[in-house]
Amino acid sequence: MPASDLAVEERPSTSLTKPVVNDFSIQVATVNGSGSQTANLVLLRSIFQMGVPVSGKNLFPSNIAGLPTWFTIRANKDGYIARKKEIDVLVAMNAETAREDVLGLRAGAVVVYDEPLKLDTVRDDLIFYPVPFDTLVGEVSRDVKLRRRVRNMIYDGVLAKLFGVEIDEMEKALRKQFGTKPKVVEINREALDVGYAFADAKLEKRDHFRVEPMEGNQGRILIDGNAASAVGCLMAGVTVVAWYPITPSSSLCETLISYLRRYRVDKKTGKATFAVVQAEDEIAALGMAIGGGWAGARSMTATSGPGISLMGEFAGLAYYSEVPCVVFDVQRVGPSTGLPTRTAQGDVLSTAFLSHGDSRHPLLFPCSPEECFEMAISAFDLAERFQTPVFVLSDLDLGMNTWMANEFEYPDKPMDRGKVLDEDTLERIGRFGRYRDVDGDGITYRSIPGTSMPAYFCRGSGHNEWGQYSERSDDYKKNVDRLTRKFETARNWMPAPIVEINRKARIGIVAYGTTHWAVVESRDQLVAEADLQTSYYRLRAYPFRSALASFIERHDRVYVIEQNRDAQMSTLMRIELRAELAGRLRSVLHYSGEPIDARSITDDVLIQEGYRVEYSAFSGAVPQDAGVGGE
Amino acid sequence: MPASDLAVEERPSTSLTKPVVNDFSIQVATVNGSGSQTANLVLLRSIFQMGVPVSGKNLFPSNIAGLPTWFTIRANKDGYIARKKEIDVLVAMNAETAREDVLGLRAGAVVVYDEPLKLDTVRDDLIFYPVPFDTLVGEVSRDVKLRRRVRNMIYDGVLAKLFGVEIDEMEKALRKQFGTKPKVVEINREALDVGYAFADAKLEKRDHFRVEPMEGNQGRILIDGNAASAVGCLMAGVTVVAWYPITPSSSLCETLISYLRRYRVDKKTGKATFAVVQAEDEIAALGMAIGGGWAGARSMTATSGPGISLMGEFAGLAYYSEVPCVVFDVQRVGPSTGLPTRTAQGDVLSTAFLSHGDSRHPLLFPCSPEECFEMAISAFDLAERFQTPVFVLSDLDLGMNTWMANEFEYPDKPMDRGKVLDEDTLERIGRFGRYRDVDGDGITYRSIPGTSMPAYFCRGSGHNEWGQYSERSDDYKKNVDRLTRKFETARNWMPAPIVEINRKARIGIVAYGTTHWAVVESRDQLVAEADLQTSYYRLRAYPFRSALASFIERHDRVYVIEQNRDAQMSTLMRIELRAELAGRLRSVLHYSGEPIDARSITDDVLIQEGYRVEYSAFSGAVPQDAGVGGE
Amino acid sequence: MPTATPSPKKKKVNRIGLELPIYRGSKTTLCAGCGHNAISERVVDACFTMGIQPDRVVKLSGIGCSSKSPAYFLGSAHGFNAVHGRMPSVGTGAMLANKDLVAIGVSGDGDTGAIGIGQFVHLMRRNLPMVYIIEDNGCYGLTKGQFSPTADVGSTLKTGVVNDLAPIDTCALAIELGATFVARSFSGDKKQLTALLKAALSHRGIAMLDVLSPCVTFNDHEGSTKSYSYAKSHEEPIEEIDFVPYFEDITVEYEPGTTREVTLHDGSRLFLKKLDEGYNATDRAQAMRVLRETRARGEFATGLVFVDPVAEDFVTSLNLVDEPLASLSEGRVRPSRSVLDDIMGGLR
Amino acid sequence: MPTATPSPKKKKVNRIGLELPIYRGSKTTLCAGCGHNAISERVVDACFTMGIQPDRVVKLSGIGCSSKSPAYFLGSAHGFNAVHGRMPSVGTGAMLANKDLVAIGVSGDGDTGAIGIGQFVHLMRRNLPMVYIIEDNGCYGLTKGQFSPTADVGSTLKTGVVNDLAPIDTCALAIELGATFVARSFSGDKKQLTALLKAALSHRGIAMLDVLSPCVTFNDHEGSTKSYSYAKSHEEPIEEIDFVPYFEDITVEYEPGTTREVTLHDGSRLFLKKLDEGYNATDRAQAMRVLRETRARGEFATGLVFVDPVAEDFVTSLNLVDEPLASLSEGRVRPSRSVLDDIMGGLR
Ligand SMILES: Cc1ncc(C[n+]2csc(CCOP(=O)(O)OP(=O)(O)O)c2C)c(N)n1
Ligand SMILES: Cc1ncc(C[n+]2csc(CCOP(=O)(O)OP(=O)(O)O)c2C)c(N)n1
Ligand code: SF4
Ligand code: SF4
Ligand SMILES: [Mg+2]
Ligand SMILES: [Mg+2]
Repeated sequence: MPASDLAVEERPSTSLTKPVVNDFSIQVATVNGSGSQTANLVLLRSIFQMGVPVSGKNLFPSNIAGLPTWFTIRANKDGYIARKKEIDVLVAMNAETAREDVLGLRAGAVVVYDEPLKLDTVRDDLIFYPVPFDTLVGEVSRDVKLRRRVRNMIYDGVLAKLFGVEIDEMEKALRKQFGTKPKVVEINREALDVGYAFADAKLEKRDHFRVEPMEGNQGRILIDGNAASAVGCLMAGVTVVAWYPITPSSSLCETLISYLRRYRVDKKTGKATFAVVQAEDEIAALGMAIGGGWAGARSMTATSGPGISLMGEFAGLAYYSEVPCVVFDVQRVGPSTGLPTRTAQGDVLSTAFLSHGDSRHPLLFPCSPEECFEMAISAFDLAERFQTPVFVLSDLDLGMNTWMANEFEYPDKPMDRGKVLDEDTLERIGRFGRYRDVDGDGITYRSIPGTSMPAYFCRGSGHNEWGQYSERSDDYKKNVDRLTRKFETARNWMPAPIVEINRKARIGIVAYGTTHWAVVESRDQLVAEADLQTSYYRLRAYPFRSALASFIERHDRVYVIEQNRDAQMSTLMRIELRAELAGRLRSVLHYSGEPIDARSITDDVLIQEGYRVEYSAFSGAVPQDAGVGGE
Repeated sequence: MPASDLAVEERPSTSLTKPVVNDFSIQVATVNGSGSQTANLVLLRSIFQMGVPVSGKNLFPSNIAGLPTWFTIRANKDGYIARKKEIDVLVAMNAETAREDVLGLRAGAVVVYDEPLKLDTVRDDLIFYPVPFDTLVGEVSRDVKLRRRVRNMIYDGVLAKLFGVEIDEMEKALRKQFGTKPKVVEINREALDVGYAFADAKLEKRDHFRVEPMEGNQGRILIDGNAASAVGCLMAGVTVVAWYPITPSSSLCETLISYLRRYRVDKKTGKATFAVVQAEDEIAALGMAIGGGWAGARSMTATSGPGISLMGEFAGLAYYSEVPCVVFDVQRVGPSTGLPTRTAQGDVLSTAFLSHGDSRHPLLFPCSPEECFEMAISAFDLAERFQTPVFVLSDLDLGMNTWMANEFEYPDKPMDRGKVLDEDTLERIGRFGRYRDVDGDGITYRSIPGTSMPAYFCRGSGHNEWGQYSERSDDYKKNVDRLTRKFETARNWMPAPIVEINRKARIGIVAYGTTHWAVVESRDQLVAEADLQTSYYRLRAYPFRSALASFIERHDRVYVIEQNRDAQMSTLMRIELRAELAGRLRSVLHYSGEPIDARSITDDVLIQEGYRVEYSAFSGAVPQDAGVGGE
Repeated sequence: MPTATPSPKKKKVNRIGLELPIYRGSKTTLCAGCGHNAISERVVDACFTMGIQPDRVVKLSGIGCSSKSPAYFLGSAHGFNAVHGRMPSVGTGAMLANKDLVAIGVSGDGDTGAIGIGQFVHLMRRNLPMVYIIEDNGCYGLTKGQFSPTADVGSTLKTGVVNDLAPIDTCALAIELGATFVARSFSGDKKQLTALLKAALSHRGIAMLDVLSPCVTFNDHEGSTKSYSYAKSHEEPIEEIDFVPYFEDITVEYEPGTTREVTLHDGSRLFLKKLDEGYNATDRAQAMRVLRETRARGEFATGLVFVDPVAEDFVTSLNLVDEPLASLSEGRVRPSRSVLDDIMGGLR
Repeated sequence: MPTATPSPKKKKVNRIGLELPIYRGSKTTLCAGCGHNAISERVVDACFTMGIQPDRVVKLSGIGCSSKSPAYFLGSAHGFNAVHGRMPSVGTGAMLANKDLVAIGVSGDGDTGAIGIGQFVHLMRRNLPMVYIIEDNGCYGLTKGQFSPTADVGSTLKTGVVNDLAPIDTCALAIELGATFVARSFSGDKKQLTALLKAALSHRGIAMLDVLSPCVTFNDHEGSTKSYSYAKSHEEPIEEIDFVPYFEDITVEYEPGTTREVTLHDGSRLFLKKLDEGYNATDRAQAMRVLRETRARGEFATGLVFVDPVAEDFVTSLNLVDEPLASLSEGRVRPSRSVLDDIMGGLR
């Protein structure tokens, strides 16, 4: 362990002398239901269109209208798109939080604000740009209703002028949003222009942030993870979808429904190649997916934590009676209802062991829209190959925020429907035994109702290899041992980890899902700030591959970085690893509900590595009460 | 690790030369619904009354009538009451299984059988006693209906004569059973006499098993674990019971109801100091227990695996909103419906982490009726002290089988109602904050509805220490960190382990619940057969005490012995232990659905310790098909 | 299975050329005399007579003695013995996967009325094409006799607990929720039950049959409205733990429009009132009224209580392609490369 | 809270000497114009007027916009915002623990009709003493507008999905299940709703109120039976992601026996038919008939639809001691040493 101490300083993302190009974050503080989402997405998209890597994260309350909401855009030429704690530019539209928002900024930050809020009296170490929104909106429209709706577009105009976002890109982005509604585009464009003109005339540029066109985003799209999963399901050929609304998973199914209605209805007959049911609850949703899977459909459901908790009994049934189905869990902050509009990776452990008795489930961990897409497809293949429920653990940050992604690649492999009994197989294996391990891999053949193959009785109670009811010890043991064997077989079929070995590194990092993006940035910080080299193992599935142990073997200490309180993935790892390797594991845990950021990881790792760090590891982007420290 | 190999031989429990006194097992093979339960309990009880340590285990099918059932009585002067694999005496009453039952016996065993079954033709290395039950029952009664019902009592008479069980003890046992029904006692006594007379006249004693009176059972009772838990709940002052029937937990609530109706109804007014509801399902049952706990009652529910799986969402609510309640989980074999009438310890892991998000629950593990009683009382105290659901994990073997136990001791401590807000406390702490940690132990004060203390809003969503709704990161983190602290505090309040340190031992054994009894016997076998000294740590609760680590530290290897496939307790231990200690853990797993036996443990430990053992580790008491080996 | 060596005289076959034994299941493990067994036999009869293709049938159930029944009929059909009270959702999924299947669901009054009432409500409301049989004994047989939500007011358990709650009338509930075929019968009424099952199998939509089916072992309705305690003293000496007596099946036959009293094994009585031949089953309001009135008299109206032969069923309303979704080839369910391009285009 | 420095002119107090503000809750976070807010105000009025002791009240709810309401009334009462659809069981446990509590449950049509229908059925059947309000907007407000089981046939979502399923009539269902107080009202009908709430608070047993409560943000019933699409083209230019307009509360007043058409914020119409003054609410059959008939006309009957003032409630039927179970002292709930001896004696 390095003996030297190190005072880490945040690289200033702004300097007062030279321009900071394509490297800053803008936070828009508004009230939900006020229609700012359009303005924010247009801003995000226009920067994206200029070729600058961006991400957009929405911090919204669990209600429909009237409460504070923060939308943060990070533009970063180096492609760092994780959340960043520091806000460089604040657009303060919400009177209720404005003071606190401003107090939370670092010195030198920029504040664009609604003039009557008089925020310039709060601090004198910031750069203030007051904008008289109410006056300006009068120039756009006389109609009171309309005014309220385009008011937000004005700040886009202001920002365009201030930071050099091309106004035509903004109009293009507007068109993308409101393609079919020219009148809407028109009035919004007017608002943009009004803002732009105002800034041009009245605001003197005093900050150094600039957006400049670059070549960053060829072949890239902007999409949220839920939509990406939806495209994956569409392409996976899902046929039965049963769901129950719950934030943050609802948009997965809703987007999927839109795609299915568009692309999976026979043009000629108007008939659908899919069935979607909004079930009465999550228990029924999984029950329907199981019924569908048993009867041969590619079936799925999507939910979030509370739904997963309700699915326990049915998950055990599917595991033990070996019925394929896919369950998306777009994780949010628990326990219980918790913070339904905040992100977490908190369902890893309870989902891996979901259901009583010796139950165990494969989990997939997408980190990006591309992986949401690909893993959705893999999930169906794996579910049918292993005849078991497969859980895809996304999270709110991935599912509901807007991400850059490479365009998805059309699947190059045909669907894997697994070991479905047909006449040839029946001839080869002789007598059909639903739970008979003919191939020695723990996976048995299944017949599908309604095809004329031999039937069997599917049940959650004890059964022998012929599928008959049995309470015999030997039948029971043989069967559950085979299930263990099947799970072992699954290991090497799961998406492989992405491993980056750094020969100079004594330290390894393990992460999964959305934590990845902060890790990428943090690893660079560790090198830049403390010359700390790291290797990286990005887990993509459970059960783990044996490569995990080899990776840990190569390193003295391995940091498992995750977004939950209880070190859940690390726990799963400890269970499997040889003790000697388990002993090398350290944890970096982030569970504030906001997406993890690089700074938090870097500081935490450095402290654990024995460096002295000036920063406190935890401080959310949402400004914190003064008196309310951590523990 | 010892280098020497060792051929282990089962100590023959019978020899052909000298009598075997008070050390054998009798298995009665019948059909369920045929009324043999009475005869079996009378037999068990009369041996018990003679002062000989006994246990009675019923292996019954998951249906109501007409399927094979085996009842096994083990009498053992040394007090070993775990299941024993070898059967010394078979009473073969079931034509359907008789052949297989006989084939499964070791040479030299005794078979009492229904003459027409002609079992003496099956093997010639056994001692056969044919009994013409149908003829004999004619001597008892002419009434066809009655005949069918007392037929089984005849074998009790036969056994009484053959093995020296005192017939008057049998009558006493009969009276215990049918106290209020003299006619029933009378006709059963007649049947006993007929059997006895027959054996006296027609059977020549050719075996060496004998029951002799001893002084073993002073101050002892016979009881099943569910009844013991029920007595505990009664004494714990439970006031709200909500339940949904499920084997093997139903009898816990049903016995409790009987006790409550008898002892908790005001003699004068006829009014009850308890409320019991048969809920519509387990979700509602836990919901009611939570509502009751929140409103200040001592509330509970009891269920088994499938019920636990359904309770996931509510368990998380109770954890996070901090509502006390007690949940009994009488475990059966899973996953899913599994083998509902077989025993297991398979819900440890899923219950510890029950619910999504970072949820974690205290678990208690009774091993005996005494502990069912005591832990029921502790569970209510702990639930109210820690304001959290407490799970008592019993199992079918403990809950539904008949055990000897020391008479229960009247609770010497008053009830612990935990930190309930009253006027004095309010004055002391100043402003009431439902989730404010005034004492630094993570446990906060709660006010009870309907008392005139300040109210709060109980919720599963985010809240600050004042109990107000909050989505703030800092509030969230502070709160869940306090929950961790509370869980830490709970460690030292949990029932302490029972530890037996053997200074000569290099090897430790960890077990919990009913596994204990086989461990006791196995440790003696290990010494007797291989001179292998062991220390023993009997876990009684989760979270673990720090003593667990110290125990492991003292030993080179520690065997964790449990009745599930996935080494669930060992998993919980690995998560907490330093890697170096985790590395010393080994597992002995038994998951056949039958209670674990000493032989299986001894053999498994010896093999892992490098001895050569002639026995296969797995072979159930239920005879196994020839061609169907385990793995 | 048809024997390999054909027997000399021709066996009786149905319209699709199958013999009766094909429609049987494995040997029952329920108690002798249990009404559930009689119902299984009627399902066998009805399917045989209707010439139902066994390999198109899926048998579904929850958990309970009743829910074991599917193992005892149509042995060559696929079956799914799911979890307690949640079979409707499994059946829904299966029918979506393959709309050509014939779904026969068997549930108990506990499985349906207690833990399963939520899924029952939504199954009725959705009008899923499925025959849904409640084998209704007013108790939880498999867990040894506790009250179910169809237990009579005043029934008493061995613990002394008395049921104070009025029974749920699953027929009235189903009609209120929009079910399109609602019938009630008695397990021992061969003729009526077979006829109703045949009608149910012909109905496209949910066909709900509440079949009173005595539990000979536990449903001892002392003090209940539909029974009287009979010769209890006679029974005393034979009381014994764990003894399940052997009973003969009860069978009844009676004419439309008449009322018939059935004495159950424990001596309790059931009053069945068979609906008139002239009864118009398509009038929802009248159906509700008849149910209410007979119930008030302590009787059970039997027969086809309500039917709506024209309402669209759930699966049809989804306008699915003709081929079952489950067997659509990859080409039909995985959109082409151009579709993905199209989607990507919108996101660039 | 009463101010520390008493104001000069005497404040209006109710019969237990409390002022109105005591009955208020915290500031609402629901949308402006949401019917749920109006209902909270009526609860405040009713409790104030009735002189309900706030510290005897427990407010219970599930999850949804509606289920947030309890935070917005009776701030000094205990509240429990439980899990989605399962509040009835929590309320049941609470009432068992302390039968002196006054339980006010608030649920939504999704919370009650979908995930919670099972607990709803059993709550009604048990006749638990509790005021149970469904804030019924025909959609899932909090999760952004999906259909609930009370959505109208023909309603259309933005995804294009059309609701084909007939709505569940929670009033008819409750009556069928034996509920003893069943009413329907409209959030904007101050007078009727307050009166019904007061009656509900006086009822011992389950008092179920289905209160139509427009969701101004999502329940846009284009094409539904109870609405007509109005001036949709006017609206086009203002359509925008994430914009929730601000609306005024709708209030209506109309006379018993009359029908009133209410135009909702989206232009859809609701037809309310207030029950006659002469209407006899104690006749279950008539209540069901009236519900069915008005429904067939596309109207909602409002008022007290059914009441059974004498039926025993669940808690009473348990014959509990007078003092709440929750506050019984150790001496009353832990039996004496001799009881344990007695039990042990039977097991020796
Ligand atoms: C989740 C769950 N809870 C409880 C049980 C236990 N259980 C099995 S069958 C049954 C009741 C069956 O009653 P019913 O449906 O009426 O069927 P019957 O046996 O009377 O035919 C219960 C409670 C279970 N299997 N699963
Ligand atoms: C188990 C579970 N599933 C889903 C959700 C998500 N959810 C929250 S509120 C709601 C529906 C609310 O609808 P309703 O009860 O009608 O209330 P409204 O918002 O319309 O007033 C849903 C599905 C949840 N919180 N918990
Ligand atoms: S217990 Fe009752 S329901 Fe179950 S099989 Fe026996 S008679 Fe039938
Ligand atoms: S979304 Fe609808 S139900 Fe929810 S608060 Fe707004 S108006 Fe009310
Ligand atoms: Mg039943
Ligand atoms: Mg609603």
